[in-house]
Amino acid sequence: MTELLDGDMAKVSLDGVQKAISLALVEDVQVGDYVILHVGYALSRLDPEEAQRTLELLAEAGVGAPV
Amino acid sequence: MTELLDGDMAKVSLDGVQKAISLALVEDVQVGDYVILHVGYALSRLDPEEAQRTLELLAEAGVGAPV
Amino acid sequence: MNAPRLRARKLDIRNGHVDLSHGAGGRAMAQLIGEIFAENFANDLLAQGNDQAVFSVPPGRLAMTTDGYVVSPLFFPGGDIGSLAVHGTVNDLAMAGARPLHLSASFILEEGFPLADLQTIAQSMGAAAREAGVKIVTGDTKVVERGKADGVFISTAGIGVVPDGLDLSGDKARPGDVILVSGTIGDHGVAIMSSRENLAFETQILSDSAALNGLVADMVAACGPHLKLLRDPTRGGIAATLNEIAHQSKIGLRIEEDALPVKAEVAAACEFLGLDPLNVANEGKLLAFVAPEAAQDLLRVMRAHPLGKESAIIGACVEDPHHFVQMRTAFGGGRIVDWLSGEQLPRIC
Amino acid sequence: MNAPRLRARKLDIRNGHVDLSHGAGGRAMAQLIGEIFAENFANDLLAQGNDQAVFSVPPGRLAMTTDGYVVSPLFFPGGDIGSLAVHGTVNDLAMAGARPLHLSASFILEEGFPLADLQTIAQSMGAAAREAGVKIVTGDTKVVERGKADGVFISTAGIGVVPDGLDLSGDKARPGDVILVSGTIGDHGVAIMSSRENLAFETQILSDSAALNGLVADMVAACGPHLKLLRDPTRGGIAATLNEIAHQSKIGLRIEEDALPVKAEVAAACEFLGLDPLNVANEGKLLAFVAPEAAQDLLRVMRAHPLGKESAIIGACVEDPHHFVQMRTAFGGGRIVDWLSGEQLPRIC
Amino acid sequence: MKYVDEYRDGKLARGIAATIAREVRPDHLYRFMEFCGGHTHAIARYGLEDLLPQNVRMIHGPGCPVCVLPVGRMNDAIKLAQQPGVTLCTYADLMRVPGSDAMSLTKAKAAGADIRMVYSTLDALRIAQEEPSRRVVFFGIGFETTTPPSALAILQAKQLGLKNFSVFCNHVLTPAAIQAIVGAPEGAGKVPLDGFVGPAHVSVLIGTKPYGHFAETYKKPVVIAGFEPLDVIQAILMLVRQVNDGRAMVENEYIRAVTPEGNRKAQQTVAQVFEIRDTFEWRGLGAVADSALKIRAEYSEFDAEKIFDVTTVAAQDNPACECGAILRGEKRPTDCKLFGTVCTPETPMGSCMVSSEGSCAAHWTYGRFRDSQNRKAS
Amino acid sequence: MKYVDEYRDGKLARGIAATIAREVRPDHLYRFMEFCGGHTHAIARYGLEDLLPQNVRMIHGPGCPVCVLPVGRMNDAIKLAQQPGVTLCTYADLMRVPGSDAMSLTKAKAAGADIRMVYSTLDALRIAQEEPSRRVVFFGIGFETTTPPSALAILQAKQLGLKNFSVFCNHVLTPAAIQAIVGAPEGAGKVPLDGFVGPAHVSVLIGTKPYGHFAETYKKPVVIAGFEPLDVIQAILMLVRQVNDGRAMVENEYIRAVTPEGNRKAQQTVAQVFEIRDTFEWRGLGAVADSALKIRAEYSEFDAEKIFDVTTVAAQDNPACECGAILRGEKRPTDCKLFGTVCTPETPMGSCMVSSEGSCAAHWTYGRFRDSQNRKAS
Ligand code: SF4
Ligand code: SF4
Ligand SMILES: [Mg+2]
Ligand SMILES: [Mg+2]
Ligand SMILES: [Mg+2]
Ligand SMILES: [Mg+2]
Ligand SMILES: [Mg+2]
Ligand SMILES: [Mg+2]
Ligand SMILES: [Mg+2]
Ligand SMILES: [Mg+2]
Ligand SMILES: [Mg+2]
Ligand SMILES: [Mg+2]
Repeated sequence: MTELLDGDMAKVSLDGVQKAISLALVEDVQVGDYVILHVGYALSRLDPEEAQRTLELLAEAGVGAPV
Repeated sequence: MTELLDGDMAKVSLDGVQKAISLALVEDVQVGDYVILHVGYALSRLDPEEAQRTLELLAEAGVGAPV
Repeated sequence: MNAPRLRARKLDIRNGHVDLSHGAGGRAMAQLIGEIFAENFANDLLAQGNDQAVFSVPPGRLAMTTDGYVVSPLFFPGGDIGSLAVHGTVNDLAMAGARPLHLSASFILEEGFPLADLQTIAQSMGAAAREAGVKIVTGDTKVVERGKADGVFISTAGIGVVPDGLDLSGDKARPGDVILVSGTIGDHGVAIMSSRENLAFETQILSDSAALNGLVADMVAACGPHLKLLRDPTRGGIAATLNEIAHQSKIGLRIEEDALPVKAEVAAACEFLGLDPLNVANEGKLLAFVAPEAAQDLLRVMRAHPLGKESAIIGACVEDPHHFVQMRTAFGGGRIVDWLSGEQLPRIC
Repeated sequence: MNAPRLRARKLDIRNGHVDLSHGAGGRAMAQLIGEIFAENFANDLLAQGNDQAVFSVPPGRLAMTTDGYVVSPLFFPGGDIGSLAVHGTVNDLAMAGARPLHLSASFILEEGFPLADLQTIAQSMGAAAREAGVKIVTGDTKVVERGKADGVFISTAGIGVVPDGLDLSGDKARPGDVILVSGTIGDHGVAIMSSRENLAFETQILSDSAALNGLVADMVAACGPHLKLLRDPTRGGIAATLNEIAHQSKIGLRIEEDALPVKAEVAAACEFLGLDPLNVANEGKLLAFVAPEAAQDLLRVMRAHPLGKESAIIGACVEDPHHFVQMRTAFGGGRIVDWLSGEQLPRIC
Repeated sequence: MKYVDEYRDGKLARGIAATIAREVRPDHLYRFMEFCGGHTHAIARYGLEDLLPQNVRMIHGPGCPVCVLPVGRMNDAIKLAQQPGVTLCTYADLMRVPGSDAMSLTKAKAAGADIRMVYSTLDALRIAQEEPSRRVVFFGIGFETTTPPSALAILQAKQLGLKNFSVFCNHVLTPAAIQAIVGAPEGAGKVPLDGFVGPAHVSVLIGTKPYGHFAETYKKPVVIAGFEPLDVIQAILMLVRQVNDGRAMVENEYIRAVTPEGNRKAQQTVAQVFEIRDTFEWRGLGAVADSALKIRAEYSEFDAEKIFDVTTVAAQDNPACECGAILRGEKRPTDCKLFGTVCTPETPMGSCMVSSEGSCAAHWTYGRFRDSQNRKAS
Repeated sequence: MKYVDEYRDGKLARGIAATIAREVRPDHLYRFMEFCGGHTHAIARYGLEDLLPQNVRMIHGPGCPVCVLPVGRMNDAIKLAQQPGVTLCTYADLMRVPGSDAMSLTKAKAAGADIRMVYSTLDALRIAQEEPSRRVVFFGIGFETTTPPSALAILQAKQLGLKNFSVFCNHVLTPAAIQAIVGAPEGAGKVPLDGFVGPAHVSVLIGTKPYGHFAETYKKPVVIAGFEPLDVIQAILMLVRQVNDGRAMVENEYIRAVTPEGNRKAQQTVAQVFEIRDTFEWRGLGAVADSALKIRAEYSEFDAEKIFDVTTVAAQDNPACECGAILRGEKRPTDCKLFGTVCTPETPMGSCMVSSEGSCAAHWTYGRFRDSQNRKAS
């Protein structure tokens, strides 16, 4: 999310593409946060620490020789 | 005029072309009569005897050697 | 026009409608093209399913033309937008003295257009092309949302080959040249107007829509070197075409009202509508400008062709710095024949 | 396109609108054509003011194509309907290996369309034609009532000459042939979508709309005998084009997702819209099928051209009775690449 | 075409022309005004001038309804058409008539106004019925001939209970206009006239009687004539004979359609719906008392002037346009500097260049080849 | 693309696949149901099957909202769209879903109905504001994820005082559907399942807690997973491990977005506007108690079912269509005789061939090349 707009709207950005979305369903989202989107609404904040932890788990899970 | 239609309308015919017109402004027009038309309305019956008389007058008027 | 064979169910031509998927570049479009266009235009080049056709052409210069067809209503007495789209473009080639070879067809369809009507139009195009001896070798289909078009628009382009030695062009008429018309004027425009509901009139008049390349071939064979120019008097009628030529050739024209072939029914319809048959469109007529010494020969040849039976000499070219088209009226006076600048006629092509 | 010189006042291009008289075949139409089209397309053949153009063509077989352009919005990042109408038709000629020569242009205008916009479009068409080395030699203009079209539709047709010995066609690919793409995919479709209000997203992506005949000339010069076919993946994206070719050539295709050039911004826009870049339109890209021994040479030649800098080998042809287009995903699994049959994208061409 | 072709016969025309040529006094310049635009059109369309002797000159009158509508009223119509929800129905003739600032209905339509060309008031009524969400205004103009259909439309709208139909009434009266011409104070501008070719269709409606006054009081012969060219040339012969005989009477060449009383039913219909306006502005004639109609108060729910609160602001014609003087018969189209250069039917500067009944349009469309001949001759 | 590309990494995928291959017991057939259509799509789109051992089989669940909507409700929507003055706003997915008699919204639109595809309820609200003369109906379908926007739309419409906006509510509940599957009586049709890949977005809304019941009561492992392919393969590994360990718990692979409680604000918004329906018909599952939402009486002015008096008539699926059994996990697309012959995405016979999340569509679009490989292999 890159910018708060009027009327509970916000601008999100992904690799240079910007889109206006609604924040009406979430609380406490800040500029700089990543959000989960669905039909034009943010459904929740994405937790960067948990995301990092998941990636580590994924990497761990794949340890061992590829088949 | 070739045919009376509903709602004070009638069909007129000229050399095979038919058109629906309104009779709302004239009285006593019969199938077979010729009418004077303007913006979709019959304005009056055309008097066939007077028409004939006019043609005779026109022919008379032109008697004499053409210039 | 790519029409790979697919196993999908056949189009429901009887009850179906064009929808946006028919223009989206997917299977639905391929199916529409395959079952309606490829089927009715049946020819090898189109069947190849490429985005273009490649073919050899006989020697000679090439003529190329295009026209868009937006006629309303789409179906009218004596034809429909499909036959018109073939005739109009074939005629523009023929007017250069060209033998028409191949056509392209670009369709813009409105969402909701009945497939049955599209099928009728494609059949009529196919038949008109076969009759004129041309092939529709490449095409394109777009679909726009309801309310963004008017049923169907067709743009055809065509190419043909002009025999060497023939050089017909609008600037070639000279004082003394004789003007011929190949038949009665105004039939197409009146047929269209009679099928427009709000004009509320009825006639038996059929559009004259026809391909003139056969007639032109006879004319070229008989009088080629004497022919100066040909043009089909479509939108704007012969009044517009005569004025165009007067300006292109920088001459004046003089015609005789008495010499103009006009059907009684067309004259009557024009009387009702306050129109002049000179301004009414034709789709199967041509104006020919020919050196005076060949005028009678040309008239004979034209009258010998089924599409030129009522041909007539209607006037001649004169010097005139004003490039006026003048007409001696049947009544005996003189007048100018001008482009129509009055209010608009219905879409007639 | 008859444009006799008249003394009338100039068109009010800044503030005026198209009205029905501009399509009626009279002086107003001649003026519109003269001041907007003839002016911007400036060439001898068009200036003659005939209903067709007549010209000589160099030896070789002829290629002919047509496309209708109904893109919405008419002006989009990287182009407009005018440049698109030139590029698209030039490209369809180039895909046959033809040198494009002449175009025709048929305009269907909606009453009320701003003359200033029409002027911009005509300028853009003229510039695109000059850049591609083609002339718009003949044309037609129709005007339909407000609400019967969507601003302006353009149908262009084109002809070009195919050098002897070159025979590119959709049915010519054989197992083993290598598939190349000339650059990043999906740019045009995303540029159009980003300019549609209701999608409410913004990008810096420009349409890739461009004439590819220069690139093709280089490719033909270097690898002519080894080239099997070329096609520009427009509507339906490379997915549609690959499927068309698989069906026409009766083979299967195998491509690698990792090999596909996709701009990050295009990938992100597709993510937002739930689209696959494979299904998104291009207007300045081509797919080339070439014998394996010439694939590297061809890649080098393509990359050397400004419009092919990001060319890539994306796959190869295989035997497959099902004519499947299969892709190894970047994730490691296999999938089919199918025609899009989902709901409709905005009008992208 | 029965009752049409007979009256366009070239052979008869030459005969009558010969008689006129024989009967005119070489020393007299015969100046006849054809009041009606219909006659103006017929004269130009059939090249009638070529059949008349040099000393019989036709002067075009103010009987072209499109021509006499002043710019202010045209502006009103354009403004009406631009109101949201309004569909203006108009006869096609009015589309290109310039209002102020070179605006016109054609341009307003191209810029988005909902304007429909209709052939008849019946079309306008149908539109109102079919599209109840539109406020349909019929742009009513014309003389006694086009007034009855407007009256009927209002009566029918009332009967149908239409709430979305109204008429913008600009109907005008022929006798008042003739009166303005013959009754104009003598002076620089006043045209000397030897007689009138009287209206065809208008006379079908009003009969021959209303013209008696002009024959009696002003000693101007009036010959009512049909719209076919033989009607006109015959009327000219009859006028020549009245002048030669020193008579001034109302004669009726158009006896096949015109009676002394006119069409009573139509007259009653008009009287039911309309009443006389105190004054009305005419292009060329200025404000003329009792020269136009307005909708009676009891039908005000169908009166666009009331509904949309139209208050006409007098507006200037293009100052270089000579329409006014031409409509009074003082000048000819070629006297106008704009004729054929800036002003053509495609880019008309005045209303006379629009309607096919307008003097400038008729001369441009049919007659302008004579200008160069005349120039050569002189 | 941050937080996207990382979860599509092929190298990591091969690693996890290798781990799965190492850890599965060769003698056990692992049958996991991915409840969500989003997962079904990801599995097909990324060719995940090619990475899994033969004895790990994914079974598609009823979590495609388009697929489970019964024909009767589809007919209702088509009928609504055909009412004069109605503008039906719908997510694009629904356009091609067949109702009775091979009708669909696409066909209704082509035949004249005013149907607009929207990306968001916000678009529908905008249309209602911009076109006050249209009666705008939003076709609300979907699970817990798409419900809150519908609730918000109604609240906003109320706030704006819109009189021309309503929602045709078909929102359904995920736990009820899972319950219907795990709680189905044992018998011929019942699919043996080793566990569930739990919803991604739905769980963002409802949290992890509602799945506890299935783990505890029915001993079915549930692993909530994101929609990216690595999320799914990781969830599969986690399920394999639970099965191997004899565990049955709710685990959360999607910790970056899913919390135990879910999105409270969204839950409250939904509760304010909607309440639970006694029963609702699901394609495949039949009537399921307490499985859907309806609009509360206090918002009935925005309830299309009330305004337009919708009374759903139960209607038959195409009898040859196996969507029902496929949605229950009993059959696969290729078990249907119509698959790929009569039924394709262009001419779908059942809803599963329409949505990109439907099993039949996903298999047709991405996976059908395996059928001929399998045939060759066997
Ligand atoms: S030529 Fe034009 S400007 Fe001159 S008087 Fe006639 S209408 Fe007016
Ligand atoms: S293939 Fe078609 S008909 Fe068969 S189950 Fe799937 S959707 Fe139904
Ligand atoms: Mg042409
Ligand atoms: Mg033409
Ligand atoms: Mg194409
Ligand atoms: Mg339409
Ligand atoms: Mg022509
Ligand atoms: Mg093409
Ligand atoms: Mg193309
Ligand atoms: Mg043309
Ligand atoms: Mg529009
Ligand atoms: Mg192409």
